[in-house]
Amino acid sequence: MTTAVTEAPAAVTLSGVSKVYGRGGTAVRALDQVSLAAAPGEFTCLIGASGCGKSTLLSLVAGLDQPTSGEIKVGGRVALMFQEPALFPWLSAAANIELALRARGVGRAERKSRAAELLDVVHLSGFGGKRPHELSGGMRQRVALARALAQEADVLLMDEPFGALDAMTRDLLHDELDRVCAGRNLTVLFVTHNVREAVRLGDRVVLLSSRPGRVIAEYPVPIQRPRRIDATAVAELAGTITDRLREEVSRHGK
Amino acid sequence: MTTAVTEAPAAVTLSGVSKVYGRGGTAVRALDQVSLAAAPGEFTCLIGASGCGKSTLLSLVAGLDQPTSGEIKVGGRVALMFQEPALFPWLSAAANIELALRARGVGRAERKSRAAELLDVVHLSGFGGKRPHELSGGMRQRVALARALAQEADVLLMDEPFGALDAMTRDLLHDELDRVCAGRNLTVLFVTHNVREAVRLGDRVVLLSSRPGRVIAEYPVPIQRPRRIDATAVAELAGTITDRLREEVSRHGK
Amino acid sequence: SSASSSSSSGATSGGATQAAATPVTVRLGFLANITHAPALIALKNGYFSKALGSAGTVDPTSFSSGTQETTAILAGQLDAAFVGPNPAINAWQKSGGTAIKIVAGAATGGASIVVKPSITGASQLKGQSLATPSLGNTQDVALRYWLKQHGLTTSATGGGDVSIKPTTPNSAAVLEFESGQIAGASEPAPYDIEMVNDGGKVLLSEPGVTTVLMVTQSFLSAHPAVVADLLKAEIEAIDFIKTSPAAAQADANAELAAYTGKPLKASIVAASFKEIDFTLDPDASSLTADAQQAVSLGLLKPVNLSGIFDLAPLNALLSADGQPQVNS
Amino acid sequence: MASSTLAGLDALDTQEAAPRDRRRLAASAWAGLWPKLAAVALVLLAWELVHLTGWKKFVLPGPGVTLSNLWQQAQASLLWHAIATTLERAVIGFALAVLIGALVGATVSRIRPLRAAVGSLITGLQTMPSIAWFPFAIILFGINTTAILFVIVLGAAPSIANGLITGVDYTPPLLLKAGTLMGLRRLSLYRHLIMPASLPAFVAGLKQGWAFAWRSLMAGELLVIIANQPSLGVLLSTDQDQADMASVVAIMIVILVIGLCVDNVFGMADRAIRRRWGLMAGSDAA
Amino acid sequence: MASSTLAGLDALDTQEAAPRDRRRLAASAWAGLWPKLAAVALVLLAWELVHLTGWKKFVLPGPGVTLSNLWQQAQASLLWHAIATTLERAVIGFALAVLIGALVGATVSRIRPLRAAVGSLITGLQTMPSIAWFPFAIILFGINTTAILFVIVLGAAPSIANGLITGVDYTPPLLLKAGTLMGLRRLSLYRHLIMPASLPAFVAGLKQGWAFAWRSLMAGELLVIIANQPSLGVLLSTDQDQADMASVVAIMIVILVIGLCVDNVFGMADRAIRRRWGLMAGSDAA
Ligand SMILES: Nc1ncnc2c1ncn2[C@@H]1O[C@H](COP(=O)(O)OP(=O)(O)OP(=O)(O)O)[C@@H](O)[C@H]1O
Ligand SMILES: Nc1ncnc2c1ncn2[C@@H]1O[C@H](COP(=O)(O)OP(=O)(O)OP(=O)(O)O)[C@@H](O)[C@H]1O
Ligand SMILES: [Mg+2]
Ligand SMILES: [Mg+2]
Repeated sequence: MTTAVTEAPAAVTLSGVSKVYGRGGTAVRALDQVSLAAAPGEFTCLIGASGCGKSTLLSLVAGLDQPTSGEIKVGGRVALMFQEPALFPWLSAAANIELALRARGVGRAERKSRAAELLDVVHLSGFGGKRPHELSGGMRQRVALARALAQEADVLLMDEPFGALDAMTRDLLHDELDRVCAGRNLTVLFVTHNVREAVRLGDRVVLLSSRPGRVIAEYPVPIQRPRRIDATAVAELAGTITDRLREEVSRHGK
Repeated sequence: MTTAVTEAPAAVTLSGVSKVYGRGGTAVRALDQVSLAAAPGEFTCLIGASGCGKSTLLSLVAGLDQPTSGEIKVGGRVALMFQEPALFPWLSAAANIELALRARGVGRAERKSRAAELLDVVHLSGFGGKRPHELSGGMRQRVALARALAQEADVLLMDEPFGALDAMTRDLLHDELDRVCAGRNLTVLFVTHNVREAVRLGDRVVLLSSRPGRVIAEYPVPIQRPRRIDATAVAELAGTITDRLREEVSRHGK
Repeated sequence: SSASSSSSSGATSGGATQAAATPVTVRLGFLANITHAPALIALKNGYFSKALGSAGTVDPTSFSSGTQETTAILAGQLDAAFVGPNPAINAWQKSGGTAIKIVAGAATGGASIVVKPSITGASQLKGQSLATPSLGNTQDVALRYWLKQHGLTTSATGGGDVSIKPTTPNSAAVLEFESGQIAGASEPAPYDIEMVNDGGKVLLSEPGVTTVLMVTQSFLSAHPAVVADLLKAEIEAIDFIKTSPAAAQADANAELAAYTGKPLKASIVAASFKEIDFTLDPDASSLTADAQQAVSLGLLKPVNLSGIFDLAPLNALLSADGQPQVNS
Repeated sequence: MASSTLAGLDALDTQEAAPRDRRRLAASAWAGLWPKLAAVALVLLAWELVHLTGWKKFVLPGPGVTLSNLWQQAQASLLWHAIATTLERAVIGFALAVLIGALVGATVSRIRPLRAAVGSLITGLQTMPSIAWFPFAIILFGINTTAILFVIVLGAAPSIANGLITGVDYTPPLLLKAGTLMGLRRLSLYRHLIMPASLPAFVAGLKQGWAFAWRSLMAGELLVIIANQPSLGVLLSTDQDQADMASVVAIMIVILVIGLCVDNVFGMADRAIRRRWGLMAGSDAA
Repeated sequence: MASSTLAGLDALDTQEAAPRDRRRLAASAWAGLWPKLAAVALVLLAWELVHLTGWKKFVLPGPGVTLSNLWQQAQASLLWHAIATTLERAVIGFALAVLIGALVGATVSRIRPLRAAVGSLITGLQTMPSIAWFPFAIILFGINTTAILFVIVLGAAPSIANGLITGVDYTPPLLLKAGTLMGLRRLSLYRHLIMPASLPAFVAGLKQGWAFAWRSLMAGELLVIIANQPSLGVLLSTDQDQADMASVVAIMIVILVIGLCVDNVFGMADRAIRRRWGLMAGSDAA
């Protein structure tokens, strides 16, 4: 796992990573020879069709599963925001966040105030006392985001973090995320279905092909920050990427 | 619950419906005096900020919960596609769909073929044998859609059904949904965060205010079908609605 | 089905002739226990079937406690049973004297108080703990009464001068004695023998009846001839014990093994047979004495035992055989 | 339409939508009470009817005799003393069993070779009848309360350990992954994630463990009889020995009532968990 | 980095990533076996050591004597006969208990007044020692195998019912809602939704039920002693009666081994469920 020697001190390196689930006739090849490197502090967005292996890729990077072949190197601590909220149902929203702080060794008093701060970041102040089942879908997702931020990892993996949010809330959180990334040298792998969102946030957009996932194109995003999602430059690049994606889909069949 | 006499034979009628969760100091007013009627065969899209009570509204209409005050009338059988996939983990994708058919009394042989057909509709043929945990997030959502369609209800309630799907797959499913609705006199209540999607699909778009949810505006969609999500007319109306939404959010706080 | 056959024929108080017409199944209870040797030997050697002939068959059931036999006989699940005197008294008392009759004895003696060798008299038992099989059973009453006679008090809850611990199963008492946790115990054979083998000393060989044969009154009145046949078989078994003790011991042990899986050590059986007097005499006086002792110790509600014995059938057989009569 | 859809769910709820006022509260208390009272009345009626037919009348006492027997016993101190002794032993033994069972369960579920080695042994031990342990109890501890506690612990600890192991096994892998990635390790992973996640199964295990503890205790009490310290196990067996069925049934009623009370405690814990987790439909209604 | 993150999870998995070839398969079988062998060896060693010190040597047999005793018993037919008798009773009794327990559990968990009325009673019954039922078994069934089965059912059915009720209580409300809206009603709701959803808790209940059944059986076998039909319960008590501690321990080993085998059956069922539900990490690896 750690034998590969890469020239650049990339925060995340995947070299020829494949992942096959199951075996025999029903085996599913989720990833096929994916090579990808993210420099420290880089914000990489991953885009691909449903079921192309994006979540699989993140879980491999997080070390939750082993690749069938290929190598993965990760420099630093990893936090993963799952596609589902994955909150602990027996803890309130605030306690969920506090637990992440506690695991990092943050003291009791500071935990309280940090959790309140983070709830504020995701626009949920006042909901700290609610349990996950008392929150709406989008609220749960935001608590999960706050929890992921609380881990203050070096590498942040995010799996469709804003999928269940309305456009306004999402825009606000885009700004917050920008702020967090600028403050620390955070490496982000960000999965989304929203091409504009990818362009709005990313330093680079990586396109994955449909099953099995393979890197088919990479687009650096040269647009100056701060960006707005409805900016023309964003729309233009998003259009280019969408066209490429559409082409890929039509080639690969539905 | 069934005392209200409405003049038009609406498929779904809500009159002055409020819903309060919990009580005392921590009570949350999720819906406030919502009145809404959907004619048989009408496709109504609901749009609102995260946590404004959309899911609550659907679960009240489905009869899964009782309103704190107000009345709800529903004509016909109801199917609800939850915000989470809510698939049965012990059944394969196909078996999940077949169970819905079975509950309707469809015979064994027909169940098999209908399930295969529905899997095809959601572009998942070949995945019928997989269990939910072997599917990606977007795939699960599509199986849930197939299962909801299998119920052949008179009123179909859908809670962000396409939130976890990439643009291409979503477009394909929009077309499928159009086809299904045209074929039967299906009344649909459709929750989404994507204003364009709402305009693409709906006969009418209803805007809900932030907590507590209240109807603040209704937009009929006069655009000729078949529609395309990137058509100018769709983009225009979506722009209008988004502006109104933005205004609402900015008035209601951060 | 056997229940109905016996009780329905009980309505017509017929004699041996009628019983011969419809074969009767005698549901017979006993304990898989050395003190029930006459039953074991009669079963092993087919004495019951021989005596009954075409009149019927015996359906034997082995129990692990006399209380269960009492329950079964009162519930109409048994017609006859070899039991200890206490369960018999219980069956009599619970039914207000309507359910059973004792028709014969089977064994007397065969229980003793065994203590540590250092103890030589009752006075040394003060402050010690002794085990018994269960509160109010024959050995329990005997021990308490003996202590009382020697001026030592006991109580049902284990208090008093000497602490009495009813201990189930009996083997636990043996183990407790062996590991030095009690000073002794009042136990029936073969447990008292085992304690002696473990270095204990017999302080008192308890006299008195140990096993009797009781039958239900309805069965007795319906099938007197069949009851006589049961008695014949028992007489034959006891004769066999008297005439060829070694063979009788082997037979009893073999039958015991059929129920418990494993035979006892031959030496233990021999020692037990030596200690027990197998006799048809139910020792009526000891039974009433036993009951009176229990009453005086507060372990039994006062009970009128007159009429509990019906020894006429036995005496008829004995006199026909030219043997001395037993009295109640 | 909508309300008919609810009928099925309704029957599954354990709690009605929370009442809005006092009258509703009383109504809900009554809703919990009347079925119990009805059940007791029904049982008594059936019992009395059977008794009136005279069926097995020598061995089956009627409800009248039994209840007056129970009443008399309740007047005297013996029964209360016995209940106190037995309950004290049960509580101490159960507490020990919980401690040991939880420790063993946590250790075994966590360390793979240990689980392979002794995992199955836990159920094996559970199937060992209490009576088999008597010789060891006597040899190791002598005739004192410790011997009883030994029998209780051997009876109850396995279920408690098994409950915990089941809970650990059924901890959702997603939460486990989330916890590990958060940096929860070893003890803190246990304390903050696995323990709470397995709480429902653990409580179920505790409930079963209590039953095992109690039954082992009933058997074990026959082993250790302490002067002037009556216990329910001894009372039950003495009454049986003396064929005093009215007293036997009276003691059984006492045991049943204690069992009911304990079940209610576990039931409360269970409902608290379910409410907390949002597993109880209707609990969120205004 | 990443691999260290896994260490915690790894220890929790019950199954390694599926081996890719024969050698790996053998290795995984070995991984399951060696801890068991090591545990047995360790116990024997400790036992022998205790024995060598001569501690309580009159009552505690050494492993040598015990194992040779077991070996001798295994040569004769008695032990096998006893095992066969006892196992047959256990299986029949358990099957009956499962039937009755599942029926009662399904009914009680579904009908609210019934649950309020008799829900707690189930645990109450569970705490009733087997010995208390003996008189009733005799009164109702006489002295035959039915009486034993009665005792087994009363011992085991409550846990099975309780397991099912727990399972029903912990059925995720979301799935319940989905099922009801689909139109699943009454029986079909049970069959297609609640039963499968409560399967894990039900299996846990079955496991506990087996332990209760077995222990009740061990006690109940003393109730009905049939000529030339030895049973483990009777053998155990006979050996105790005869103070034959080597045989006692030998029979205990037999009981333990049967318990282990049964646990393995339940373990397999449990793993099958968890694999099916995707609750077993590592099960999806290639
Ligand atoms: N545990 C598993 N067992 C078997 N197959 C799996 C498993 N997890 C994922 N897969 C398969 O791997 C493929 C990729 O899944 P993955 O979840 O990575 O997709 P994704 O790109 O995240 O899709 P989505 O956008 O829908 O979330 C899918 O075909 C899925 O069926
Ligand atoms: N079971 C519950 N108990 C308490 N409060 C609840 C419960 N369910 C929802 N709420 C509250 O009701 C409000 C509306 O929730 P709802 O799920 O209807 O929102 P939503 O519009 O669907 O949001 P989203 O777009 O994020 O899914 C939220 O403030 C939420 O906290
Ligand atoms: Mg995914
Ligand atoms: Mg929602």
